[in-house]
Amino acid sequence: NSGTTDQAEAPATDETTEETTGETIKVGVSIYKFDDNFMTLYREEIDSYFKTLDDGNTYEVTIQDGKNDQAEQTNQIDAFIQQGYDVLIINLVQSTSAATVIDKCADAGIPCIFINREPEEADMNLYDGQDYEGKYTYVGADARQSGKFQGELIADLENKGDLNGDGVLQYIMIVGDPENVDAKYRTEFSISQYLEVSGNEVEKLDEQRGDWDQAKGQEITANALVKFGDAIEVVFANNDAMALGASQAIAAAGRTVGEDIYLVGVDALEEAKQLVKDGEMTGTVLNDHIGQSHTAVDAAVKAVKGEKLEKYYWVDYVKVTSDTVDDFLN
Amino acid sequence: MEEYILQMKNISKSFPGVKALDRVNLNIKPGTVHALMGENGAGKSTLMKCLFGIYRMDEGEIIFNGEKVDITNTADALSRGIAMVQQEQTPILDRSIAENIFLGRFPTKKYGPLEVIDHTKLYAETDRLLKEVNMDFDSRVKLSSLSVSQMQSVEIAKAVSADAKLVIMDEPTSSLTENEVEGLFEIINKLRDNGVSIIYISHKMEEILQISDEVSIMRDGVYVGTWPAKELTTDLIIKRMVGRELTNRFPPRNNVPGEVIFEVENFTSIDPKSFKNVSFNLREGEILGIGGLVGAQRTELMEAIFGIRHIVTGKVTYKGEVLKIKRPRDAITKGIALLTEDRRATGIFGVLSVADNVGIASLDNYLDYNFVLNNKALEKVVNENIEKMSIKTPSSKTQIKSLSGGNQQKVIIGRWLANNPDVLILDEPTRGIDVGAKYEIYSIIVDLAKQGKSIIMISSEMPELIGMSDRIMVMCEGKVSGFVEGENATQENIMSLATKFM
Amino acid sequence: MESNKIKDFLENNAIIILLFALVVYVGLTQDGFLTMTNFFNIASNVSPRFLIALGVSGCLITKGTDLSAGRLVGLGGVLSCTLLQRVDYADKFFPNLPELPIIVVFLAVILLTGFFGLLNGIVISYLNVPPFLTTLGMQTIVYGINLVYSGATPLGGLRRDYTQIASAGINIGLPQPIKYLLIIAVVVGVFFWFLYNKTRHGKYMYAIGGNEHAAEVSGVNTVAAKLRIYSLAGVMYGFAGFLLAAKSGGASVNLGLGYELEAIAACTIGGVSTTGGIGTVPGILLGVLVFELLKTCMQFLRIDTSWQYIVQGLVIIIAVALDIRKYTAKK
Amino acid sequence: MESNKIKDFLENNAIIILLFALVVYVGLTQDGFLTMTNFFNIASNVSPRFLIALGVSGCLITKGTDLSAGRLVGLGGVLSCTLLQRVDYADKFFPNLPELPIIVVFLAVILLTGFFGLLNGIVISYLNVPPFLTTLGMQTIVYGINLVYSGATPLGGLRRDYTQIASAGINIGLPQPIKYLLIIAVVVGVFFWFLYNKTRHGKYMYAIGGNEHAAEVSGVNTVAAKLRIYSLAGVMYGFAGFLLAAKSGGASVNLGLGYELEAIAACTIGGVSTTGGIGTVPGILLGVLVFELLKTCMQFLRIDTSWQYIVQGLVIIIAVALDIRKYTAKK
Ligand SMILES: Nc1ncnc2c1ncn2[C@@H]1O[C@H](COP(=O)(O)OP(=O)(O)OP(=O)(O)O)[C@@H](O)[C@H]1O
Ligand SMILES: Nc1ncnc2c1ncn2[C@@H]1O[C@H](COP(=O)(O)OP(=O)(O)OP(=O)(O)O)[C@@H](O)[C@H]1O
Ligand SMILES: [Mg+2]
Ligand SMILES: [Mg+2]
Repeated sequence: NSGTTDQAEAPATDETTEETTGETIKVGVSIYKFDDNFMTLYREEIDSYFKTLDDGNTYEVTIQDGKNDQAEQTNQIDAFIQQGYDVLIINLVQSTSAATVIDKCADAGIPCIFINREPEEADMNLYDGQDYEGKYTYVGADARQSGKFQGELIADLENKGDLNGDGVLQYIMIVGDPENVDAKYRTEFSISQYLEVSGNEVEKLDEQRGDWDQAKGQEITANALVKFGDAIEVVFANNDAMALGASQAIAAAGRTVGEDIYLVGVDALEEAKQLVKDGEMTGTVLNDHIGQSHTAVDAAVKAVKGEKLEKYYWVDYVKVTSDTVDDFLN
Repeated sequence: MEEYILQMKNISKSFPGVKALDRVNLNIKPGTVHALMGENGAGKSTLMKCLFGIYRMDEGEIIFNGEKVDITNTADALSRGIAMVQQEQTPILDRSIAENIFLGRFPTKKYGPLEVIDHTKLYAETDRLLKEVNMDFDSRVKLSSLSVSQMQSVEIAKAVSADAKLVIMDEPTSSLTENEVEGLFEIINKLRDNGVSIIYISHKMEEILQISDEVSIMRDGVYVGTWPAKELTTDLIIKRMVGRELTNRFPPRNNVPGEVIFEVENFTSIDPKSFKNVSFNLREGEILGIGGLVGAQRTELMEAIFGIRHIVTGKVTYKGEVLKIKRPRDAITKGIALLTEDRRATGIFGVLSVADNVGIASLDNYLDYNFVLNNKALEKVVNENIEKMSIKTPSSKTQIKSLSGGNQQKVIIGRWLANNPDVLILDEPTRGIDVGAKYEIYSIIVDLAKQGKSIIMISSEMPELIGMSDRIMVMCEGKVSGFVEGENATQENIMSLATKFM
Repeated sequence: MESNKIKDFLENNAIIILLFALVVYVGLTQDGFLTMTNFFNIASNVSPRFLIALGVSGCLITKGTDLSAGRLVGLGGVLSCTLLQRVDYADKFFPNLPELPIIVVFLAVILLTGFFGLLNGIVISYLNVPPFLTTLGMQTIVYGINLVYSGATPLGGLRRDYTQIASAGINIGLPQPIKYLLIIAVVVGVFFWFLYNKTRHGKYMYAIGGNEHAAEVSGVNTVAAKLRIYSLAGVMYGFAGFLLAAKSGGASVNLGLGYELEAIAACTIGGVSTTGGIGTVPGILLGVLVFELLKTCMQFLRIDTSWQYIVQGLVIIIAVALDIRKYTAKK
Repeated sequence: MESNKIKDFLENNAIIILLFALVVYVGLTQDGFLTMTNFFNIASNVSPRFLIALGVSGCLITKGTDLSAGRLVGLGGVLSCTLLQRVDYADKFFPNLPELPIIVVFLAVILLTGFFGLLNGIVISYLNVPPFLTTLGMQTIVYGINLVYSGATPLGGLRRDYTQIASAGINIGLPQPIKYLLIIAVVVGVFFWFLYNKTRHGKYMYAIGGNEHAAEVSGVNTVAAKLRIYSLAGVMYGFAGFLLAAKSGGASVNLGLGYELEAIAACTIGGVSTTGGIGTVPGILLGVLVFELLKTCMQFLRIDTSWQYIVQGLVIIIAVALDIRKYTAKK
């Protein structure tokens, strides 16, 4: 149903290679935070994709909520290991804690698939040349790419987003949560890419943190629209929830996306796609949870079967514009 | 008409560790004032609380107005026509007098389906009531701006205005001064004339004999008997209460005042309505009584000396040293102690044990290495004082809030005895304490004086002031109106000084 | 004497003066601040928070608290969204749900959150569990229920007639229509003022906060009063959630996170005593205004977000420290 | 009589019994639960939370509260991490920082958080700002400071000798070494027990909670006592942050978020009275255990996460409702 093709080199699960009929495989998943919109789609897809696997094994999937607290998540991982789980899929709360988790898993000999939040490179190389090499991997999308795509969405417009034609893009940025890498990269690369592609100058009118929250997105945008009025040409939001809030504020201020303002987000939430289709949002970037979750699950299965994993599996983001949005709509 | 408005039969009530009431009987005739007497902890308040629906009795039967009743809560009691003035005041400090009095039965007016409080009526009614109890206060004034005794008057006004058939008064006069007591008696007489019955609890013998028609006596949770007041004398009551004779009300005062050791000069409060230019001194081993009417600012003066209140001028000299007292701790470390007037507000630590309540002011004296508490030594002193004060408590670990009012007072006196100060200031020390125990406390005070400790005692009970003091300082409207030597002291000369500037 | 009066005035109105100074400063230095649009904008932000603060104020005045506020706002918002999506919206939560009358949904929402409030009240007054724990437990439970109900999916595609409640208003000839949100805030505020000052319930509430035992022995049914207070609080949270979702055009389980602390803080800034028995509706409004105006002003002044936290914390403490002087009696 | 005694016993130990039943049930039905590894796992989880709860307990016992706890834990953790990264770590926060002695860093951390605690105490006792607001303001300020300081970058690459504090232990001949974290918890617990029961400070603390006016009049320097209490609390938060960062191998500004509510809840479950004056160290431990054991048990029982919230909320309320019966005076 999703219009994307799996561009990742997903490790295909080859059912003929192993005769593991009837085994019960315990899969432990820890998500950094349950009420994150994107990770909700992601984890649901993990769960349902495991159910569709029919390689004779039964997969018992337990998904835990890291509650956005690394200490809590570490406890959960300890408990998983203690309970003898066969493979872990971990969406770290704090990407810098990867080393600790890898050590724990290596000690227990349990394969570990990191998703969504990328560990430091050094940590990914921790077990090079040792037994545990190839038993842990990172499956994810390159957060820089999502930022770059946002920048391109604007730069690719006919007027390059520069509504007043002064050669400078006046914008406001709604940041997710500064501690999150995605937020950081999207904030940074959306602009750097825009500069690069468009050749225009930029002027940041305002940058506020919206904590990924729709209500905050609305309030920040509403305030900014009062203060800067027509000066604002583009609203960059680190995610769609905040962009949706922004779109409320834009509509309420009597502005029209596409005519006197532009608005981009990331995630391609259903409603965001609708808005893109109706022209109320300039574009969004699909964070391909289907591709990513399937890749992660496939990697997990592969690891359980004793196959060696690559260090990274990359899944691409996809730009969604009014031209392409129909491919993505349900 | 029934013979009794109220019959309580075989009432029993236990608390963990105490049997507070053991098959108690009480019969009250309509239109009479019935005094209920007994030592501290005898169970008077508990019995009344069972009647008023604050406690559930374990067994027994209550017949009120000819009908067997089961009173489960105070709303129930009130609706049946029983009102009560509690021993422990329960004011709502941040609300007006009017709201305090009419809480639970506000006058309302209706606008269709809307029922709105009728403020005009509320304030008018309250003003009328206040006049009845001789208080010239605006009914909108917050309770927190009243003194303890004024709050007590409000409580009384509240109970009286409830249109009850039976009004219970649990030590209503313990924080009233003579004038106010007279006012109260007028009210009681009016009520009695209207056929209302009153159960009156007090430790003040004179009052009992003056106001009551019948007297019931309790001892240790057991009902002793009921007698017409006419047939009783103070000595008889005491005998039946305590179980033995008590010949003297005051112990012989054989302390000998020595040199002046403590001097207060020119104390003036920052509050212009409070004390002004007060100077006095105190000798070693002397008991200095302080007399005056309510509002004479005796309490404020003592609290200021103790560092609780602020002054604009004033100097305290103790043993030749000028003291800088910024907070009570400064005074205490110099050997000065103050038993405060308002037990609930500044006395007891409700949830803490009796032992902790006694020990709290003496911790400095029981430190090993200046740091670790010597709990053993502390415990010993605490237990000594619990015994000395004959505090009636299941154990020293019991929370103080579950003790009877008089016993709480004894605990706090015990606290300052344990602290062993050189100058002990007592503000109404025997409030709520029974006659027997009073004598013991007086003996302790005299003993302390004999050991060379100096005592300042504020008291609104004239006989106590006269019976105990070596010297009496009388205050009026914040100023010292004169001193009376102990042997010359009479009610008359104290009164005339107390009203000197009025 | 004169200088004393001025000092008294400053002391008694510290917060108002502070707020006023802030508004004047920002108004003079920043364009667009002293405009009607901004006024309505701020009013719309204040409105739902004012409702929440009013809801929680009853709990605070009776010496309780309500930590479940934020999560109940979230539940209210999510429930509203699931029931008020466009019929043609692709990702509809209940695909076959017909178009429901808004008022029905509104009632359902406030009934549900009111019910949870009632549960709080029951646990507090019948089981004697301290309000802090009761409502903290309820916070967790409500969040769990919301997760189970919504599956944590973000909800959008709201009907226009629903979102209009938050964005539109009544035209009375002014350059701009008066926002419904503002009208709602005023109406609810007046209702609460009336409730707190003119009804028995209000007096009982203050009495319970002042001295629960005294209220009890004066024949006040404290249990019933608390049940009413917590239920009403629940209703207000649902109401606020309903408005907030309309305002931001969607909701997810995260909606309302942390609003309880903000609301309690706003109440306290506005003079609601943490030790019970004290608090007025105008005070609460003032407290909410402090929070919201400060946020807006900082955004206008383009203060770095990280620094905004520091400033906000400092202002809260300083404002209250100045304000509290009028209560701390000089002895 | 006999049945009465049993009832009394059940009433007085409701929480312990509940906890015991839970452990036995999970132990019998789930593999790996009743093992030494799991014991140490749980002990390591409990340890930092116990420190935080002990810290906040003093504030609660004196009728205060401390909402800045969680953020101070975060600040402590972040500061520790910035100062204890591997010298060769590529993404080092202070690229030129030499290898510092751990003890120096530890002291710096607890001094800093202790200082913020002291500030809380000063504002509360000198400026008379209610503890709730003071510490809420401080929460925001500390978070802002942490954001400014760390630039919100997640910190990793910790030195092994630092992380070992959380993972290693002392070998005393048992199949597994006794974790340092466990030892720390025991030592700190004993220290607090001593402080609360055997020192003047402890008695003063209870007295202030019981009746602050009376305490002052009885010669307690309430200001000094509160300063000590809030400073010590700050120290404990820093300590816990230091350990937590070591335990999770890194930290970010989010560390400790919401820990204050959990700690306060744990204290209250363990019998610390929200109205002051009551609370014991064993009780606090019990309260923390309830929280942590419950979480672990639910994970072992594979309860769906959304439902875990519901169960946790219910258990808190029920446990306290049962437990509170021993305190509520029978009429
Ligand atoms: N709530 C309670 N919990 C436990 N024990 C109580 C409680 N209330 C009263 N008691 C005990 O019951 C006994 C009777 O107390 P009560 O207050 O009735 O005495 P009283 O006669 O009113 O004394 P006083 O003259 O001092 O007021 C005392 O031993 C007291 O300790
Ligand atoms: N002239 C007055 N009229 C009415 N009330 C007054 C007046 N002066 C003082 N008061 C109030 O009466 C209170 C009682 O004063 P204060 O406590 O000093 O009297 P006191 O002589 O110590 O009485 P007690 O012996 O009962 O303690 C004061 O706190 C004040 O609020
Ligand atoms: Mg009594
Ligand atoms: Mg007085």
